Amino acid sequence: MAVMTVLEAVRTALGEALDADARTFILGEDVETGGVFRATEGLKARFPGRLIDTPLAESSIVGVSIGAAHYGMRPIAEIQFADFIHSAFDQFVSEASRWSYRTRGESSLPMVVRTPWGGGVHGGQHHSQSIEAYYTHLPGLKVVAPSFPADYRSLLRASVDDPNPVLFLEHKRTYRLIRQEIDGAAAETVIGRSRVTRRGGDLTIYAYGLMLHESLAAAESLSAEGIECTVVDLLTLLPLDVETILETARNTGKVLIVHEDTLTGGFGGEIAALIAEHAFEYLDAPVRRLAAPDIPAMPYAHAMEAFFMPDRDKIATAARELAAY
Amino acid sequence: MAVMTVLEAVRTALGEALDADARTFILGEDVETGGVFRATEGLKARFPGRLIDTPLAESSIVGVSIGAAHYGMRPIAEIQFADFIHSAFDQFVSEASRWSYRTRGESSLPMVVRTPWGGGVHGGQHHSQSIEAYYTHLPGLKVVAPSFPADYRSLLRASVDDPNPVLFLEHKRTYRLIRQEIDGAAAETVIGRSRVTRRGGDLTIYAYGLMLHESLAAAESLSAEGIECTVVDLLTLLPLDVETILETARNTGKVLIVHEDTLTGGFGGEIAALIAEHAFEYLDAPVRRLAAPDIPAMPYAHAMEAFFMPDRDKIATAARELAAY
Amino acid sequence: MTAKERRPRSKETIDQYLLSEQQLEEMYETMLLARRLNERMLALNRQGRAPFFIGGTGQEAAQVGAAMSLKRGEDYLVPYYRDLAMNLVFGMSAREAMLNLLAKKDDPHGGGRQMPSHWGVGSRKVVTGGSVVATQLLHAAGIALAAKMSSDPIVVLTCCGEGSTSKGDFHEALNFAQIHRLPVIFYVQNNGYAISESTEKEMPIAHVADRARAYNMHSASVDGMDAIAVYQTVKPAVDQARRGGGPFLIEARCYRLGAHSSDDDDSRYRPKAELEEWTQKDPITLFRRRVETDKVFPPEELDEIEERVTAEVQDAVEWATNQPDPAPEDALGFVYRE
Amino acid sequence: MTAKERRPRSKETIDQYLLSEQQLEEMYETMLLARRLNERMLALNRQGRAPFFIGGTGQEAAQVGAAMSLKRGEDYLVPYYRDLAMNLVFGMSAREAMLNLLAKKDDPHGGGRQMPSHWGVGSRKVVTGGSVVATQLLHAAGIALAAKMSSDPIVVLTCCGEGSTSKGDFHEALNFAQIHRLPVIFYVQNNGYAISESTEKEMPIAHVADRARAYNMHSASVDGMDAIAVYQTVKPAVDQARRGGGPFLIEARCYRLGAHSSDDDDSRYRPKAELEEWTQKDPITLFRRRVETDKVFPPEELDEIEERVTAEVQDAVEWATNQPDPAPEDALGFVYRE
Ligand SMILES: Cc1ncc(C[n+]2csc(CCOP(=O)(O)OP(=O)(O)O)c2C)c(N)n1
Ligand SMILES: Cc1ncc(C[n+]2csc(CCOP(=O)(O)OP(=O)(O)O)c2C)c(N)n1
Ligand SMILES: [Mg+2]
Ligand SMILES: [Mg+2]
Repeated sequence: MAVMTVLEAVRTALGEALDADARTFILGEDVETGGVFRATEGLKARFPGRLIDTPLAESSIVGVSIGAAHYGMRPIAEIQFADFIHSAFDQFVSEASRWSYRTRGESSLPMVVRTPWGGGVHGGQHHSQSIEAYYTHLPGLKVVAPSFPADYRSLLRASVDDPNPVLFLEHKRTYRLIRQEIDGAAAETVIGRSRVTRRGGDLTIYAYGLMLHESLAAAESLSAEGIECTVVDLLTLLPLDVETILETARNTGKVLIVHEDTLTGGFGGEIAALIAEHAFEYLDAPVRRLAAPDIPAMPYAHAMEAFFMPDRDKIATAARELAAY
Repeated sequence: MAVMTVLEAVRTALGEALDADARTFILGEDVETGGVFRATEGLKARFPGRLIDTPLAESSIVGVSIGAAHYGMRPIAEIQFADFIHSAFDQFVSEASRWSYRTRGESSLPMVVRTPWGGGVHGGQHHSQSIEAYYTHLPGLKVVAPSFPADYRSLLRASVDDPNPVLFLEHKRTYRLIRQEIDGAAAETVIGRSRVTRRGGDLTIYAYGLMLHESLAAAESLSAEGIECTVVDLLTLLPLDVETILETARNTGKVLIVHEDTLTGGFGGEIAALIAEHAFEYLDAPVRRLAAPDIPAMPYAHAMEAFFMPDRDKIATAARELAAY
Repeated sequence: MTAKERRPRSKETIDQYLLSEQQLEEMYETMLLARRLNERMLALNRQGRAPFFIGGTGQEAAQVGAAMSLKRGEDYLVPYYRDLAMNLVFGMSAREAMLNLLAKKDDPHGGGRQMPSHWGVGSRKVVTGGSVVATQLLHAAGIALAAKMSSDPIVVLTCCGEGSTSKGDFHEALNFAQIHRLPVIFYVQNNGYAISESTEKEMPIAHVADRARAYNMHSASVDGMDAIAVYQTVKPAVDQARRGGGPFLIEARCYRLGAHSSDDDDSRYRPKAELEEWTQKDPITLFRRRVETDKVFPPEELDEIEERVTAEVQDAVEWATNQPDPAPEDALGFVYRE
Repeated sequence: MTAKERRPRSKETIDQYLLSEQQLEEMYETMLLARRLNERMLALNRQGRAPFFIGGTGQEAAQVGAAMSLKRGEDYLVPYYRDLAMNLVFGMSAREAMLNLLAKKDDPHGGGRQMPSHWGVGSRKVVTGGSVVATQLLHAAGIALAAKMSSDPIVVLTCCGEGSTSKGDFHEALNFAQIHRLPVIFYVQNNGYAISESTEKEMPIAHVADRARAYNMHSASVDGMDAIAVYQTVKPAVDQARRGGGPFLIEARCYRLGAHSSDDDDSRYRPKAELEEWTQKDPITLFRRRVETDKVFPPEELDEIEERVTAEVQDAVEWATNQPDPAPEDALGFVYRE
């Protein structure tokens, strides 16, 4: 048993993946010296020739990974910040996500693109973004967004082993903030399954990343007030675990969907829509979303950043209202 | 009074915009000879020097437009097919949509990016796409998607006059298919307002583009069966006309959201979520979405394309079920 | 009667070509087959039997000369939508070409999921691509990187048009490939137009090959109407890349003798005189004239090839027309690999 | 006592510089102010008073020499995050620089909405930018296009680092600008690193200026540690662009004397000896030595400047610290312009 941070879990999984399969390699900006968050630190010495510093050009990082995966390698690409992935969007939309479909499964792309996302780190407009809304609309791609170190480790391993392209989202605020005891063996977590992290009969909260931790903290304090929440850690955002989402919604009849991203067009709309269609008869209250306000990007100055980010207090307030409905 | 197709309405509005304001100009691939859909045909001769054929590079088309708009011009860019806009995504996300916000309104970008979207034209995977889901998640940008020629004309004029960046979506299947009598003066349509195109008490259908026409056709045939539909032409997708959406949902208690894009993560989720939260108490049935299946892109072969596309029959079937709920 | 007896003057000439007699025959036959297929495809489109056609008429020499420089079954081809002739070199039959045009269920390039001319067959090492130009240049670099890391002595050849060299992905691909000295040939078919835009609107340089100078990359510009010259230029570049000499940018100067696609009306922008001038340089006519002058083949043999090709195309159309279409529900499936 | 009387030997020398005495003084003072501000900003970061700092230490000569070539109030500057010194040339005060660092409500560059060093003030023609590298090169081309269409005789100067020249947007911007012969200077500050990556990982060429050859664009590579040489290179390019001579790619060879940013530990990847070598070429020391040798200013005058700058920085910190922070709800608003 060892206590690991999210960052250590990621680094551990990368080392394990490089160890387990000679076809794996890592590419990205500054990865040879460990990367700006030090997720790849120490790996170059252990795995000579299998870390590749790329030029500063994100479309090439993803495009080259596609080619290498088609050849039969298992590239693990790092995009330094999720905010810089947009110039590679075309390679995701037009190429990676369609590869298996258009070859009718003859070729698939066993590649992972890891990237740190999310705010609360004084990263301002271009180092704080949530990008899941764009990528969860790409059938053919998988999108994974864990919250706890053990899941980071096991889902990153599973992502590398997956024959399909996976976008692996690492919430940068949690890198050093969240710790957990981890078994020697990777926990059994499977891409495509969410987890009910806490059970309570009054309402269900759906979240991922930093917001999952904020939701758990809110649930804890609400429990002291007598409001019992179910909390679902979504873990995989595409393909979604619709079954768990609907089951918990039906059980509690009230739902609160939380994300750090802005509201309109955010990923929460999909969950709300699923519930409003398929759990409609069980609903006892409006389907509630809590998200950042509709402004173009997270501001840098502390007060504005805090205003932007949902947190345990805002979640508790929303949950309290919902419970009282 | 003149009968115009969608394409003629677009061409007319472009000519009017160039006429009305010397700061306007048109740039894009092949626009000097009229463009592949001939939307700019004849304009070069009328407005010498104000149409610019660009190199084949979409990020530059949008990025150059941003610079020109900042300077004080009013560029109208054409992206030849919506499917080719993705490499310019970064310029939308990181730059255009944030310009006013980050300068606190000191500078804004009066620019329009027009692009033909949608399927049903045997365009296959890369000439049929719906792209609204990505762009309706960009506060700071406006997204306009008309259905009728008169609205194309007036909303394109309004988009050019708008001080903010506007993505103007033209459904290519409707270019020559849909005709309408248009007054000499442009109709009074305002960015940010939807229109109730048809009123009926049994349910409300929300749609835009080609699907609006399919929805109207379905509503017509349902009426013969005694099912009366309200049909809302959304017209502007961002910012959304929440008021009209909620009012119609509350009136009919049953809603059907239709789009041509694939289901999961599609724009319909946002409308469903709004209704499930803010019209919850008025709902008499599950919030229903009808969309294309979750596959990476529209297939080319006729039978598969037809299978992919929602149409009047599929809409009528869904509406019938809903009415019977 | 041996070949030598039959054509006493041809042997030395053939040696100069660096191509065997058999290769020259293949070259001619493949160019001709591509041409006849393209002609027939356009006709099928005009008859309403194929909603879309895009072809490579005028670029046959550029394509066949280059593709024949590769090792089939080993080297990778990452083509673009005009490369029918390259695909023929890599093993595509006329029947298969027609399956693809007609988007039939058994089309091996995706079974009707993509527009025609979006080829890809794994077993042949022809790599699937979309319509968005220049994305494939990065895939080619990625394949070359993987091969280099695996000490696999293959070469990747990828194609695009000159207009596509304006895209960011072109730059990123060449930059990456040269930094890592990858075995990849960037093969640009400069046919003078990007739809309606002539080259001076697309690039501020006289030759696409000049773009290599930004990357310190080997480059060449070759007369793409001359299949033999193309082969003589591309083959050494491929050999050099295979030996670890790094990437190459090669421009084949050719001409788009047809419209951009079945949706395009090129009379709106193309000067008639220009088209006529280039028609004089038709690569197939040129090739035939040259091998006839050099007496490589007797005219009868060339005529035989012509007949064979005509029959093949006719058979292909008839056969493919009767193949099953995809079923509606075939649209589903293969979204993910299990 | 006139300047001539005071420094009899300097006049001819100054003429060689192509800069007036006043300009030379400005050059020195601005470089020094940028340096002292950057030093103080890093200190404030280390004291926990500013969450983030990114600076231009080592690039002051490259920046001041270039910015002084422009017409302030007329020409456009489209900077990148290291260009503090350029902004000072364009009218930014020390106080304003600190407002920006501390993300204060009245920071004119967005009032705390962006990270520090993301400048933009419309009235000064300094154009707002994000963190994503190279996007701004296209904005610069767009401004230049608009100016050319408006017959407005301005020049646009835009900056990035050498690492950023690998991005697709760099290529698309240069290609576009040269095709349309736009009045824009692409000014690349080659400081040897892109975070931890040294130049050979970023580009396969010795000089960024070589990239111009792909576009048939004018180019120059200048010693970016020498402010006077920079001015003498950039000024004629700006003049030529203003006269309609088209764009220019200029590389200033300099060095990042500090870490990438306050989040970076450059000891992990940078050889100590290399840093020491470049420290010898510190642009401010070099400048001072040169003007002293040439007796342009008496030493006392340089010392006076030093004192003035120190006081200015001290005042700026004290003043800015006491300015109001943005309110939480300031996060809303200005999403759209009405
Ligand atoms: C990114 C992108 N933008 C636009 C298009 C539409 N389009 C298809 S082919 C073409 C012209 C390509 O010209 P070139 O690269 O010279 O190739 P050619 O067709 O001449 O062989 C254009 C603009 C596209 N396919 N991809
Ligand atoms: C598109 C993009 N990718 C990654 C980053 C993260 N990043 C910030 S600065 C930088 C290095 C830039 O190097 P260079 O262009 O040489 O400029 P320098 O910082 O050396 O002045 C990187 C990788 C970014 N800002 N934008
Ligand atoms: Mg071409
Ligand atoms: Mg640098």
